[in-house]
Amino acid sequence: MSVLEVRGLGVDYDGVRVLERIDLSVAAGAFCTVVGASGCGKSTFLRILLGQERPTRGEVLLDGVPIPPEPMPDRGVVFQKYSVFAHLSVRDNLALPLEIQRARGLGRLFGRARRQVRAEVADLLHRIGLEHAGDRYPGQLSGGMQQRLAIGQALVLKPRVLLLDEPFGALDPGIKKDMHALILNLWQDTGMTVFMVTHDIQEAFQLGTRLVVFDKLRHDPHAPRAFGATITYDLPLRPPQPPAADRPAGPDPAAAAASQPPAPDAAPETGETPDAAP
Amino acid sequence: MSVLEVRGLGVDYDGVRVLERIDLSVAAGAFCTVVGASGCGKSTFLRILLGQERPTRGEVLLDGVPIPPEPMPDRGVVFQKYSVFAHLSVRDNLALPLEIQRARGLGRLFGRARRQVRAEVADLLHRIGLEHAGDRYPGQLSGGMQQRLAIGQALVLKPRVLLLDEPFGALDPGIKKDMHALILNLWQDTGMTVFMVTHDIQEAFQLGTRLVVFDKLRHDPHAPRAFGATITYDLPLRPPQPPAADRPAGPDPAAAAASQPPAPDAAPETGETPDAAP
Amino acid sequence: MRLINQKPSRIARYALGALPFAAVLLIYSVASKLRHMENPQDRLLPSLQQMAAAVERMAFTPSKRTGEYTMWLDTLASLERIGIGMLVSTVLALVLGIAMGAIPRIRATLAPFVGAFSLIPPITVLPILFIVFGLGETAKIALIVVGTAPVMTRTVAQATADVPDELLVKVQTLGANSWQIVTRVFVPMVLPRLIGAIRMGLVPAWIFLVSAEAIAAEQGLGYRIFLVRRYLAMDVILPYVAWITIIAYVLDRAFYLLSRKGLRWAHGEGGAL
Amino acid sequence: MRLINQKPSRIARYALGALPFAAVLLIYSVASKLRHMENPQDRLLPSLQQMAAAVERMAFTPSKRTGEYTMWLDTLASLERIGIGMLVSTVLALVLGIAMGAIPRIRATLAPFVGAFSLIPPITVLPILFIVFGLGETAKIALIVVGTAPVMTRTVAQATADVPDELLVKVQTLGANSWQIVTRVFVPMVLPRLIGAIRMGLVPAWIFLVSAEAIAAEQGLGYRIFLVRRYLAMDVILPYVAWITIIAYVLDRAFYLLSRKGLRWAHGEGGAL
Amino acid sequence: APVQDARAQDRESFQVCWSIYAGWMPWGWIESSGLMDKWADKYDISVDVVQINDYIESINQYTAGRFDGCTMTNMDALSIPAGGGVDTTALIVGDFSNGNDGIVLKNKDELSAIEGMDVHLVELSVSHYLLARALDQIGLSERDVNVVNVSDADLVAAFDTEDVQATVTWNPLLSTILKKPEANEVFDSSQIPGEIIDLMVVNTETLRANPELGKALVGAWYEAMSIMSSDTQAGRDARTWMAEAAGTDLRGYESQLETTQMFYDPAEAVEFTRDDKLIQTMDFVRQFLFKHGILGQGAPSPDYVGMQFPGGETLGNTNNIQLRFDPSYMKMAAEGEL
Ligand SMILES: Nc1ncnc2c1ncn2[C@@H]1O[C@H](COP(=O)(O)OP(=O)(O)OP(=O)(O)O)[C@@H](O)[C@H]1O
Ligand SMILES: Nc1ncnc2c1ncn2[C@@H]1O[C@H](COP(=O)(O)OP(=O)(O)OP(=O)(O)O)[C@@H](O)[C@H]1O
Ligand SMILES: [Mg+2]
Ligand SMILES: [Mg+2]
Repeated sequence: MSVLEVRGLGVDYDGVRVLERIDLSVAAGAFCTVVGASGCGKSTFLRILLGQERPTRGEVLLDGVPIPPEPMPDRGVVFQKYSVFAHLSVRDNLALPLEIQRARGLGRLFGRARRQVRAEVADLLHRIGLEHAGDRYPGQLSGGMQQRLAIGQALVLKPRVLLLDEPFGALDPGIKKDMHALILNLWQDTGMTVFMVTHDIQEAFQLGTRLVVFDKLRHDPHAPRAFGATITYDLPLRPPQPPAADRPAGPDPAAAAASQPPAPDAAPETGETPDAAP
Repeated sequence: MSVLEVRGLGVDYDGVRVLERIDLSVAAGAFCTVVGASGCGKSTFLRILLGQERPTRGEVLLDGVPIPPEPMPDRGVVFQKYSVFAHLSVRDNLALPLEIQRARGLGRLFGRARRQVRAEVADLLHRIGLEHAGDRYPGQLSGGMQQRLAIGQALVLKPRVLLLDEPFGALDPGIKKDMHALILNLWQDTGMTVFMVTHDIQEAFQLGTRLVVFDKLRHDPHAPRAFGATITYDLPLRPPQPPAADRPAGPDPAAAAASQPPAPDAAPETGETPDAAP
Repeated sequence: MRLINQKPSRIARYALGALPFAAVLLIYSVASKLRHMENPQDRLLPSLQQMAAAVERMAFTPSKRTGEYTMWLDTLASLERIGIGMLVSTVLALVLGIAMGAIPRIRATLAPFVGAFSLIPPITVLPILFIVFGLGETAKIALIVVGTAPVMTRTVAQATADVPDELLVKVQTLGANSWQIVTRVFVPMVLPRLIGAIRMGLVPAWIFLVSAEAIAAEQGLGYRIFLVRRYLAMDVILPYVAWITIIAYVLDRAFYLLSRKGLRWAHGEGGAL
Repeated sequence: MRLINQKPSRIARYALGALPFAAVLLIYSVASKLRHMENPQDRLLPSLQQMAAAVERMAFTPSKRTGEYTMWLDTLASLERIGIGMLVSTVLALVLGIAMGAIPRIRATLAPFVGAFSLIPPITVLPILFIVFGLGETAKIALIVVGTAPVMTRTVAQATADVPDELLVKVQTLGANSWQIVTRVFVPMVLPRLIGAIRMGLVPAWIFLVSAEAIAAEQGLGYRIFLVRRYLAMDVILPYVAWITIIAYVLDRAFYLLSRKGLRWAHGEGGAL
Repeated sequence: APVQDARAQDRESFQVCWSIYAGWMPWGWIESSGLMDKWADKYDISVDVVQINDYIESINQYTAGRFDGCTMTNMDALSIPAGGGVDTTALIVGDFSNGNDGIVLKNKDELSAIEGMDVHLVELSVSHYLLARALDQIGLSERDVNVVNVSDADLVAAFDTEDVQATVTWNPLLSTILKKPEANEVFDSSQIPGEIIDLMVVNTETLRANPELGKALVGAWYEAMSIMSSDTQAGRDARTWMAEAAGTDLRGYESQLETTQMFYDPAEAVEFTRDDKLIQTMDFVRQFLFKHGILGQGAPSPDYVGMQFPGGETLGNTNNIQLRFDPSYMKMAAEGEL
């Protein structure tokens, strides 16, 4: 029933315990927000879910299967910084995932195939409100527009799970609000499972269907780094998947596969294009 | 009566009008918050108040005298980034202004004079909540601690006016709150005039005694850059100088000089040390 | 106003920039005149007229021996060598540098060796270079390559390693294999630094070109300089040196503009709109 | 797993790093053996034993003529030259670079000239260096300086210009005059890049040292290499080249560590706590 | 290594190299005028004549096996290829220096004034040898002066500095230096005639296996000699070509030739080679080289490297003959048999 399952996870860095005894099971279509003190290991936890790093102990299962030890297209990601490719225009950033899938050699399409891909991403470009900026480079976009693009790019391949590490931490409050609307819309339309680390408690409560708090349970004042953080609170906020219709009924992989969300370009337009450049 | 007076200010960049017809008169001890769309010229305005740039038209008076065309110690500043010196420890960052004042040659004191300066900044170090981090380099501080240091450093020489350009824009909401408390305390204790640009409307209302909004009054859809921004709203929020006692009664320079705020080290401790490192 | 805030106007900037050149010319003229008063046949500091005459002879009068224009032949020969040499260095730097920067195994294997190799002054191993590459064009080009490629490779490797981890994770979540990561992320992201490395590399490249041509060549700017040095023909040497400097300057500018025009994304102009 | 994700273990890293060195040694040994089978007196690729014997002779046997240890004398002489040369270059780079980076008028005056000057291959203008500096140690050091200082100056000037405007405004609001801005902001902030420039500059410095010692010398590593080249004594040349490489490597590491230890703030370790 | 293997075999194409020096300029002309091809065709081989600017590098390359032949002096032939175990035959004795090398003092006109001075020269070159011989003749030794190495490329410019008061060098550097008013030539190679000999040497094994190479080189050389020595337009053209290739003009080149005793006539060269004086010269040379430790690797005595002269006479170790003076090809030219 759960897309993501974490069992007895622990992480040490050079003998320092960062995370310990983390157990978590996330239902398909959940929007999990994660909060915790700075440096407590939230990003580390996300890196492990990505497969970028391996846990010292425990394991992570995706759809019941241990995740491979490297990032794969079933788990998309958006970081606070460096989430889009500075050398590609907005349009090319969105086309990149498809080009990678279809041109396994060079990773680059030409001629008709290239035009085809660009046509396929046109709708997504519109949905993230960047159609007027398709030919700009990321360096010419505001922070909010960049994060919008990063999210769009992460969604092109329709990942099972979307991981977000403080994606809006550097944005102005007004722009942040627009981004919240955008991410909620996309989440509802695609039905994917979202895992979002944030420092903004308000944001965490507002967006999540479930709030996870990381903290150290035990402190040794003489050896402050002897114990790692774990999950200290795990609050359900609202039912996981808003379009509840296609939620899988049981731990049936086939059913889980069927719950694959609809393509973004098949989804209705959000109709809003916030944060147009001044 | 007003510390700062701006008359008919206009700024063009390469023929593009950025600011136009700005008139403003700021009373001593005011806390002016400035908001406006991104790119409308708020930072430009601040650069002119600093003396870093010269206006194309109009003039700026400080205590009735045109400001010199370069930054001077009567106007302190805190930017969002690069506001402290990465090669100096926290303590040395605070000592720097005094060393510059006292060692006009090398800008560096030695031996007793150096220890004396360090003793003088000890109290300020405490007030900005960094006494436990005095020997760290800025690169080893969190963003909040860095901005705390930047404010402290700007206050060492007790400037008439403190200019802040989105000083807390990159901070987490929790830390931001602590910073608000800090800046308000320091403002009340020193009685200086504050000019703060922010993107956070809530912050602007909460802190300011007066809110200034920059916007374009006129738009030409065919030449969007033909007209510059000006002050579109100017709302008084609360009386300027809270410790109203020592406000000058008239445009008397001597009285204005007497209003020089008390030294930070003479002020009472705030008693709070937020954002200690984890 | 503080010195650091005093900005000269555009015209003043040009005038100031011309000053040191004018000063050098003046000092030279005076020194040359003085030496000629002492010894009318002095060759060390020829007068400007003498140099002009030499240029006329070398560049605009066909050689008696071959009927060709010596200076242009020399220029073409040298440009060809430096062009091929830098091309080889660039390809090596790109291939090895990206391999080293991207693939941990290759980095572990090559980084210490390339590091050590880049510290060998190539002119000390000239005999070996000439034995391995013969004395033809290959050896001259090889000297340029040996002198420039290791440092350029290190620059590219560093640039590759500097690509933020986040981007590598991101492209992997988009399903890229290692080769695709190379073609779609590393190569394009490293290009601006590669052009920078080429510009930096052109300085030693000229030095090695001149050294190589001094040893075995029958044409080339460096060859001519060394040939006429036996007679202390500074009237030829100085214009040749000036010419080399001009060519080097033009090449440097050309690469700079290439980077600005071709890789607009890397030159953050316009900023956030 | 993708190649870029496959990280060799620490031991594997050392083993891989040693590989190319071992390969070069092996190839050399085989080539040398082959040549010696052909001609037992071959000098081009001496065997390792022959080189060891040469080192024994040069470094550990007092010279018949002077009773001194040739290789150490050579090393000392060269180190002194390169030391003084780099010291002069460093001071020049710091003074000129900061002046150029900080003061717009000086930048306008010197930037074009230094830019053009850095492109002149110094060996082509040796005769002029001779009249200015004579033929003694000064000329050799001058060649090193002329070869390294312009590029180092440009690096420092760039580093100075890269100091964020915000910091300059800030320090002015703290009342600093231009000179104080230089001593308290520019100099310390530029130091890490200066050390980087020194490390980059050491590579050409060795090349110019070797060239300089060909001019007129009685001692020095480059002198010895050029001298024994006259009879193709590769058994001396190769160990000398290896020795130069080792010294260059040690110097490079030393400056790196100096920067890490002395300028901890610039090496962002620890990160935000 | 493959180059060496190829040496002894029957081959069709060969490479020889030369460097710029008055007595060797004909090689450049031989190549460019087509004389070389003409003579090579005659013997059904091909010969490439390659110019190398750096004299020492040309010898090194020959020694390393890159070239089948090379121009060099008798002294360098003994110290570098022969001392390095490359059996070498002096195929053509082109000329000897008859004033082409000289000792120059500033503002002094007595050789004896050199005592105690810094003498700037290319160490271990024929200049060094000339100095040793000159000092010998006035009862001094090398210990009485201080030798400072200067690269030949820098020598002329170096002479302009105060530091240089004494120098030893060769043409064209010598004549350039002598144009300075303060320069006095106090000794030159005409005072040790026939001791500094300019040769075209070839690898002995290659020559043995391919006598056509020797014939083609010698044939081309002496045809060039007869043209260049003639007072015809063709001769002047040839000399002009050589002058320009040497970086000077006809007058400058002819003045260099004046101090070069060219053997335009092969018979003279044969006679010179057969003279016992050559053996005495080579004995001087090997003693000089031995004293400076450059006669072969760890040579225990001057006898270490053997030399062979016409008529079967030898110097040094007969089991290690590495340098041979063989006039037989020049003799063929003299007798019109090529
Ligand atoms: N590669 C590493 N090697 C050693 N220690 C590391 C490494 N990466 C992270 N750490 C340490 O692990 C701890 C957790 O770091 P992490 O970045 O996961 O925290 P975080 O919760 O994301 O903090 P923040 O809210 O500031 O982003 C920190 O103490 C950090 O110093
Ligand atoms: N040096 C300059 N030369 C030319 N144009 C400039 C320069 N500095 C700023 N501008 C332009 O002036 C306008 C105002 O810029 P400014 O930085 O003052 O805006 P801002 O209100 O501070 O924006 P933000 O909220 O994004 O900080 C912008 O359109 C900008 O592109
Ligand atoms: Mg984190
Ligand atoms: Mg701004």
